[in-house]
Amino acid sequence: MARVVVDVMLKPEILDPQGQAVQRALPRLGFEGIADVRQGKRFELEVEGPVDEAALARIHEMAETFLANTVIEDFVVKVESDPAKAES
Amino acid sequence: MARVVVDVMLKPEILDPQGQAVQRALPRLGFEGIADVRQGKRFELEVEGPVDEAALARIHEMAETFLANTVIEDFVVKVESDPAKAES
Amino acid sequence: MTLDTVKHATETPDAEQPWAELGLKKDEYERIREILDRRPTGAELAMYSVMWSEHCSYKSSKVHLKQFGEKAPESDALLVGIGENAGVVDVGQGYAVTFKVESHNHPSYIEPYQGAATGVGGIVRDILAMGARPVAVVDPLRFGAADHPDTKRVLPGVVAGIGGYGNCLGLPNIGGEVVFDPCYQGNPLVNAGCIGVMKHEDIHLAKASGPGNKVILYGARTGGDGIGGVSVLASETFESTGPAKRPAVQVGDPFQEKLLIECTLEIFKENLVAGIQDLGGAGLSCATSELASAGSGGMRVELDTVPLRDATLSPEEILMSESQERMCAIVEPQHVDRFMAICEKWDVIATVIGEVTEGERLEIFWHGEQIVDVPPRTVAHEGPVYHRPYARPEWQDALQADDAAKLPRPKSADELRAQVLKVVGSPNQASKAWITDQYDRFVQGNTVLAQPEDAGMVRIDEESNLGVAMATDGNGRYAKLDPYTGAQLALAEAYRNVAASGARPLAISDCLNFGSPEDPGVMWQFAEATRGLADGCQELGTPVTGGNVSLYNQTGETAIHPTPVVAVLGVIDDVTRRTPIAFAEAGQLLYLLGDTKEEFGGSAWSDVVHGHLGGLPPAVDLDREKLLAEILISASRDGMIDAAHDLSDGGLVQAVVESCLRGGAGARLVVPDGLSAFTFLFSESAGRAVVAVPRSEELRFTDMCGARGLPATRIGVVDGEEVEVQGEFRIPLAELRTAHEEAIPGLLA
Amino acid sequence: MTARPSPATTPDQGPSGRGNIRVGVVTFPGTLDDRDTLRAVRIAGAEPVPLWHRDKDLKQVDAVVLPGGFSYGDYLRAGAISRFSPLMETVIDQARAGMPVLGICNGFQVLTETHLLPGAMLRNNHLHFICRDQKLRVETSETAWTSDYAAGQEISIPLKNIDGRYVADERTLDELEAEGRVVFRYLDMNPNGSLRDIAGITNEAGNVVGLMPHPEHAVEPLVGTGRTDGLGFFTSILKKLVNA
Ligand SMILES: Nc1ncnc2c1ncn2[C@@H]1O[C@H](COP(=O)(O)OP(=O)(O)O)[C@@H](O)[C@H]1O
Ligand SMILES: [Mg+2]
Repeated sequence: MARVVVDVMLKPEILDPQGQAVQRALPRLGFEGIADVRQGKRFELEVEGPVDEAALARIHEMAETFLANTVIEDFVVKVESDPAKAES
Repeated sequence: MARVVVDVMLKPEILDPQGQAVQRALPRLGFEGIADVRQGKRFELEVEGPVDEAALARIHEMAETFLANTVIEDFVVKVESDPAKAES
Repeated sequence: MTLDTVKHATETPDAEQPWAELGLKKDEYERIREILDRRPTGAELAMYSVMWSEHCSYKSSKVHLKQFGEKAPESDALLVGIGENAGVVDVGQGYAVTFKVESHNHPSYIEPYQGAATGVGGIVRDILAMGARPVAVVDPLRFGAADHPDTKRVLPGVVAGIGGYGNCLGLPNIGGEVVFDPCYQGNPLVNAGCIGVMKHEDIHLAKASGPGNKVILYGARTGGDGIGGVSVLASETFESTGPAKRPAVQVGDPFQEKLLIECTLEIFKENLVAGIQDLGGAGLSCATSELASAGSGGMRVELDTVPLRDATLSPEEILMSESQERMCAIVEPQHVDRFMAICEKWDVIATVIGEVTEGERLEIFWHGEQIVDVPPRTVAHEGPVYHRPYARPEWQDALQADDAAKLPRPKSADELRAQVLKVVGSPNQASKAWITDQYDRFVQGNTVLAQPEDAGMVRIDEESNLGVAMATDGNGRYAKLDPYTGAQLALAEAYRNVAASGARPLAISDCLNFGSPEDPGVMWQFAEATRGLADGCQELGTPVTGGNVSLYNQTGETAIHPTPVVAVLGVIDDVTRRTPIAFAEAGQLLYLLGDTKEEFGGSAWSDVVHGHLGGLPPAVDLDREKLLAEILISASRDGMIDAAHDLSDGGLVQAVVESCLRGGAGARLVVPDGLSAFTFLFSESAGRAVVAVPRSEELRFTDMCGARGLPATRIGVVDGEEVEVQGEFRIPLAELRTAHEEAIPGLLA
Repeated sequence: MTARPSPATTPDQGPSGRGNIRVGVVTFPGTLDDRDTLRAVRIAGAEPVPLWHRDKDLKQVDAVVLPGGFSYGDYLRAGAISRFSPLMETVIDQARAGMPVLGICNGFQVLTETHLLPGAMLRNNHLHFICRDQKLRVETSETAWTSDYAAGQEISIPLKNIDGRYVADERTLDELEAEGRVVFRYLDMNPNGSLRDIAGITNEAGNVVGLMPHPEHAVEPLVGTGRTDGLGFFTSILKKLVNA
């Protein structure tokens, strides 16, 4: 089964109170040098069948109409090449 | 400024009602063929200065102690090669 | 693009300006040129256009709203009347209460969660700006048909937004309404109200006086939120702009607002502000011009000192931005340091952005260059006034002639029983617990009554047990049949609800939700409703302390039902005397207070059973409402009743079922002489309540009613585990509970 | 139904040697129930002491309550940011040294984030905020905050949260059960999907207790749900400290 990831982030002009709260906390925790933090959502979809053009088009539509609220959010659809974790 | 992304997902054994709610809604919206959905968080950090080993180590520590609660969550730290959106 | 300074505007008198795109009419633009004796700069044009929008200037409604002042009843309680952020009433023991209801209808349709959330945020800041600690919120809501797919999008989002914001602020939600009707399909109504408490000496007003005093902007940074939102969202139907041009919606940060509340209250406590205003619609344009206009008139602002979230914003955009969670204070120079220290304590960003000046001009500068030079009164208080034509719609007669009395009534006891179950389980009459359980009603530890009681009630003094109560009501179906009477019925119902809880009604706020004022029929509805409300308030002795008008609630040519929502505030000297709705004690006697007539126009029964809307709404008798209220309040104070529930939509049977389910006890009812069982159960005659009287108090209670001339009919007794109408039917409580409580989750969960 | 004994009268000498028993209540930015908790402490007969998150000093209190609310807006994770406040450093040290600490709702979330209590709190399984009168069983009276209840006693107190689903791995759960550290369990219905119906737990020493429902909202018959089942938390600590 293939994994497709949809990343949903608030549009840059939209206030992100969560990201702000995280950023403001960092110096107190001793982490300097982070100029900005934005917090969004990550959806991992396990897709049955081949992840071809048609499937991606459907997922794109799903993201647009359902996973993201395009009034305030942008999204990106990515096919995860290697579902194994990159780090950690 | 370089962007580092931290993806935080619930550990596989932890129930993810948000992902489940999404998955259950999909067929009703006419989207078939998605076997599983997990919903997590994505943090985009704008890092001042070079993103070298040392910076990544610090961000890793930040993720481990703060951005993720490792009792319930796993995380992955990635340097975003091209901050331009891949699609959408 | 070069900066459009005042100098530049003077030198280029003929430059084209987008006044039409900003929603101004030709004559309005001409008037601005006249006032300034030159063309406005871009920044000035932005300010005038947004402040002269329907939403901010009340240009269509003003001539009618005037009556609230002109017909205002004598009231010792009124401390601050219409015109401030919210009205203030005296509730005794040195306490003052401020309250107001506002709409956030259009934003909530586009983005239900954020639209509703920021609606709560806005009204809370209004209350805070008066000097009060916010102590409770209410949320009168209206949605399209309960089974319409879009309602599944809008309602859960709105409810989550109201809860998400209000819960995070720590404000108990103590009341509101949820009404479904297809007329609200493309135009849900999201009204939000807030109550605040302070001591008399803490009342603050929105005015800037004292040259040399500093103008401090504090709270969130300014971003690109909702730029033009006020004029576009609230003044025009969004069809006309189309989804592509939807302006950015505002996103709320309740955490920031909570800090703003605590920080502001601490600032008040140390007496550090000379004037204060919240930032809501029209952002800085509104706050600076209103503060200056209400004060001595002069103010100078350095706009480039405003802390920004988005460095690319133009000065016009900064003036228009509706970024949430911001306040503007006028502070004497010697208090500035202390003011800043308190903001720092609460992690709130505060910046001196200007000062009060000698003159009578509002002057705004951008990097040293002047971009605004206006008389603030012309922006804030002397906007256009329209005398819009209005006319009774042609269809009104036919609608009123279509009498609900002609509808077929149940022919058997079985049919009557089935209709009772159908009505109490219909979306409008069903339990709203699925919704209200998403709101915190316990926080602050002072909630005496909350949903599903007749009125919400909070204690405001722990020693003396002084409390206040609030109920909000509005029945668009009644108002559609007759807007004058409909508005009075909304008032009467909220008034009755407050009295039923044991509190004495003091004053009201309102939120007037109507279609397009450019439609003479809608304008007639508006004129009739305001006239009805003003007359009603005069008779009941409850002044209008403030409110809000929301127009253009329509989809294409079709307007919503005229929907005046009325919030009545009451006071109770000792909250231990409050009257709940629950029938709990077997053996207590049930009395019906008031007269029951053949009144089914606009009723729940006509809607649920026949899908019918026609005829006349129930008649209003405000003297009777007053008498009923006096009896309910005396009975509560003197311990003569253990429960009371007002009768409104759904009639007696609805009230009895709710009281039985609340208390977990059944009732045995006897149809009084002269009434059919059907009329007894479903009539919606106004001026009525049902009460539970302990046997030991019966004589005292009926004597009191008799002496004061209020009809009181013994209709049964609290008993058993079913609702029985003798000679007609019985329905077990469990069956009623299922019908009543599972309807909404079944539709929405 | 109420806790067995009635509220204790104010003792004249507390262990701090300063007269009254002093119970501190912490305010973080976004804390909501601090004033209610101070009131509950007072009604129980102890001296309520407000504590501020930026201070390191506990003002010689004998016990600390971390009250409910949305500290830091519940951003990131409920309790995640508050945990790093200066005051919490002192609270963590003192808790390890045996000082009684009670975390209510958001306070419980802070306690799990600090790892003073095991497990974590997640979004309710139905994804909604829920506010209701919740029935609980007090599983043990062997903690600093439940000694005034009988083991097995059923109480009803308000519950109100959106991130109230308690989770921990199986081993931890088994351990909690085996050591009698599940202090409260939901009865009648599990309002949020908490594993094993757990509503509250304690640490090994029994001095640190966390729970999701709100005892401080159930201390007066007049307001809230009209019950006083929550008063026992505050009388428990008072007696424990008086007898200490
Ligand atoms: N329907 C109404 N009834 C009474 N007063 C109203 C009504 N609509 C608006 N007002 C009053 O007009 C003034 C301006 O209203 P509004 O613009 O909503 O205030 P704000 O600027 O605080 O949002 C307020 O004092 C408000 O109470
Ligand atoms: Mg205002």
